[in-house]
Amino acid sequence: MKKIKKIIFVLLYLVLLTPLYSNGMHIMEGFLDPFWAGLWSVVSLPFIVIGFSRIKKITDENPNKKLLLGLVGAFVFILSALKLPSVTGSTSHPTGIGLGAMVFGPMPMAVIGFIVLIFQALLLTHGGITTLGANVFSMGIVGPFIAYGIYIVLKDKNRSLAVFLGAALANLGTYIITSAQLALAHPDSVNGVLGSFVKFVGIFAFTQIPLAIGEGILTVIIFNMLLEY
Amino acid sequence: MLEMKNVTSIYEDGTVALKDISIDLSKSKSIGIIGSNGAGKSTLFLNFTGVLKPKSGQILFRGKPLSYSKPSLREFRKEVGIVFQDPERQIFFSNVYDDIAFGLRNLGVSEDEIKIRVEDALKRVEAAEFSNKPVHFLSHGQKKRVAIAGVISMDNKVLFFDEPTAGLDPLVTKSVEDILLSLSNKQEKTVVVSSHDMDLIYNVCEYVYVLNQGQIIGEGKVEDIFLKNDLLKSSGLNEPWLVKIHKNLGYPLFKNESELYEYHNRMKNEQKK
Amino acid sequence: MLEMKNVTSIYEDGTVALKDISIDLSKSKSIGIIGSNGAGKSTLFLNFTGVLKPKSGQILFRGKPLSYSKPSLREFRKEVGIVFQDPERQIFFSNVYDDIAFGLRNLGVSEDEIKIRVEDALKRVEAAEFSNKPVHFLSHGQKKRVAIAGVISMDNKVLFFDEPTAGLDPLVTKSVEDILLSLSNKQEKTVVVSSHDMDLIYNVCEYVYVLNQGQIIGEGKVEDIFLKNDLLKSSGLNEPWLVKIHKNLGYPLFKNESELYEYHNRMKNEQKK
Amino acid sequence: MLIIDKFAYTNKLKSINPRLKIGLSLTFIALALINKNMYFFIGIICGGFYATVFLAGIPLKNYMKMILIPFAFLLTSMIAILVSFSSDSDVFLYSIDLKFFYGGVTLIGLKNALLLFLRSMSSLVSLYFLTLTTPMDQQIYTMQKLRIPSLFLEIYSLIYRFIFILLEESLEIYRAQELRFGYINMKNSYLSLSILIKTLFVRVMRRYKDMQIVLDMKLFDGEFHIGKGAGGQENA
Repeated sequence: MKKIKKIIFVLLYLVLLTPLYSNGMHIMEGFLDPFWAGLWSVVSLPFIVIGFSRIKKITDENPNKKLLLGLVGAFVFILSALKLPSVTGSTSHPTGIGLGAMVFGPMPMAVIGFIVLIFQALLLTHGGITTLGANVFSMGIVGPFIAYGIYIVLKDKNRSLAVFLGAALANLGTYIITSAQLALAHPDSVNGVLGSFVKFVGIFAFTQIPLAIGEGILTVIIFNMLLEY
Repeated sequence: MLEMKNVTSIYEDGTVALKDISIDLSKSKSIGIIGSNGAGKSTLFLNFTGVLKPKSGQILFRGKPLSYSKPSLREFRKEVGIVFQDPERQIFFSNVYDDIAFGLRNLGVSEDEIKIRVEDALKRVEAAEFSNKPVHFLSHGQKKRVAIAGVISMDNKVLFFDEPTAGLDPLVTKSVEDILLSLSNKQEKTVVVSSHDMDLIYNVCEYVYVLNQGQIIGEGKVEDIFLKNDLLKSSGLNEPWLVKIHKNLGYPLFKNESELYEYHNRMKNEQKK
Repeated sequence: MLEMKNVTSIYEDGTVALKDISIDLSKSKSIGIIGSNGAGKSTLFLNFTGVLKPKSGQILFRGKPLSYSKPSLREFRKEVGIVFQDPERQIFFSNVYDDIAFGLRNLGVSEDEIKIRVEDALKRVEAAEFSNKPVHFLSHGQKKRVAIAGVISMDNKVLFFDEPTAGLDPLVTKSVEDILLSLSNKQEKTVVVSSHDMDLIYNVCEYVYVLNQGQIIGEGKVEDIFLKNDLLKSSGLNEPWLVKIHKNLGYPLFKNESELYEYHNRMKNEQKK
Repeated sequence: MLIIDKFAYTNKLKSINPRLKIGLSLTFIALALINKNMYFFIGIICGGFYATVFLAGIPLKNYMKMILIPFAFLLTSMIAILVSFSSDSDVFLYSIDLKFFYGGVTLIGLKNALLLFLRSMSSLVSLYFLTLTTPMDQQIYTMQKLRIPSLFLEIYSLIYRFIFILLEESLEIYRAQELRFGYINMKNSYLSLSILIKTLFVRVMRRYKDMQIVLDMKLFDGEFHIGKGAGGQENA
């Protein structure tokens, strides 16, 4: 029982670290040309492959874990469909891809993130098939790693702050990576990639910064709630 | 007070969930909605509480069409509450008191007032003795009563109950029946119950609507409705046993079993004489 | 064939869930376990199916104590199946066919054989007409039938049903009743049912155990058990209506309503003569 | 609940060979990616629209609503691509003076934006044809034929199954909260949403525990066998 409680606690933990991304940050179908679509897929591929082999090891040891991965994946998908109350009135997307990284390791969660992003593309039209590689990189890999890293570094100093920063900065990190991906694919006609990057960062800042803060707050509340439980 | 007029409700994909439904909740203080799984009872409740907006037709509240703006829905829901089937999905706190107080706190009611109302609600559902146990230690029946308390603490005028006794044992079922009866008789609430348990409907409700495939195919006093064999058959329902013995054994129709037994004993004594 | 001897089961937190329970499933082909919410029915089933290991006492299968090693449990479960209350927790596939075939495929049965057995199971639960819809489009009653089909396709000797009719409408309840009756009468299975619906227990079971706070406080033929007022009262249960009219109106005790009506008509005709 | 999924199982092209539907859609998405000809884009958009609305019978109103889903992203990005800044107003077709520099639209920017818009719309329309006409079990079956590893497909199928269970649960919890005024202001919205996520999570863990018991009872041998034989796949 103690062990289960520990696992639950650890899982909860990650829900809290779960970055929330805005709906607006999924790069839509057809938005990247073949070169960039391919490049980001190649970049994400090793994470998926390594993650997949970790999952295989986990499920070979205990096949019931397939069930857990299925449940966690569905949970992450549901979080991504929930609307976050936001100051700007826009709705956001808690994509809990970081969830479970502690139980399964961050690598396997890239695979879960990958599957969830496929379902988002197919069932919700958030993102797309050709832009999957780019979206996996920003949301399934960079986001969770930032959240995980910040949390590990800061948790002993101030847990709430660690949770808040982990969630908020993961969100911001994802948004900056996505902006960079967009800028690289669509350089500004006058100022090139850098000019384009500044524009994307600027224009998405309107929704992303309040959302990042909102997500940080939400995550802290849930975190404390789960600690009580 | 609350009325549905020619309401048609359509799912997002175009399937018709409710078709031209008119229901007047002022017909009685205790109204039953019966129908098979998938007949549309839940959708009906969601339309009545303003959660879903009908495709056509109207919900009339105090004679005026319901407005779906946030502030008016908010006022509306101070008068109308709903208890869903699964208590696990409507209890949010591990502490019974906090859970019952949830709605009141959201409305900004003072803690003194909250205390009075929560304790009153606890008493009414007979939950006082387990009110300081953590929720996850409670049995299914106890959780159900907490969920009911959470809604009646709001002191709404109209209360909807979706399958209030599903999964409950006979004793708890009886206590839920008593709560429903006391709400409609003593507290002057309008109680609307949907259930598959025909005995419950018969014991608790005065007026009944029969829903079948999204349409009202019958309505009337509970004693009349359950006498209509064809109606029950076509909607996949059956009779309460008191109706069965009336129909098949020739007893008068009684509203509850003690009346039946009294009658039986009286007749026996008369025969002896 | 399957028997529980002096079983005591204890929760992780130390609470006694079952106390010195002995149940012999060879007493009848259809056995009912009744008791209020929290009486220990689910824990009893989990002990019977080898999911939980009793603290003391034994489960005897074909006269031998159950061994809890993985391979022997596997052999054991080829003979013993269970349908849990919530169908959503026992359906793993979106495709009805794949879900029903799941257990058989785990056993390595050939696809040809699987096809025959799945189609047979579909027919027996009357699910053929919705078997090519994805599970998430099915109603609660339909999902329930898929869950039942998944278990009966395994052709186990002993089948446990935990609250098989909870939340189902009268029509589907009737069809589940028919499935249970045909399993025990025609298929020669031992069917063990736990339920709060006393009418269901009365209609379907021959032999009944009464469970109260983890102990067996009564057992016997269904007609005898339901005549014991004190027993029912102390365990928070009530009588099936056929028993009620026997006790209170002086009718003979009938096993189902059509017998009662026949008797009534016969008596009426005789009086006329 | 998920409208795209619902239409996939009820549309008029449901029983067409999934390999054909998926092959066609993916081909057009690929063609849209490498194409630069405006008329070709317009052709794909019109063709995809016709096939989805008229052949598959997806209601126009629902279809248009779905097309609008990615527009928040599309429009924001279009503005970013369209508008440039420079100290020299000559590079622009049209510009306004922003005191320190000029902001405006260049010919290349305009052309790029227009092409990008058409390309995204073409790909979107093609993707919609796939998702709206091909039920998920057909998609999984096709992936199986393409030799996607079975472990991946097992987890994929389980996630798909559980999405609907959790979706219904979260919706019910949300409604119960909403009816008790859980979302009437920002502060309690955050609290209610946290409670919702917590409740859902706790229930997910309970479900995992319960379902493992069922797996044992069903003699789980370590593999979730998907789409092996008859049933559901006959028309695939």
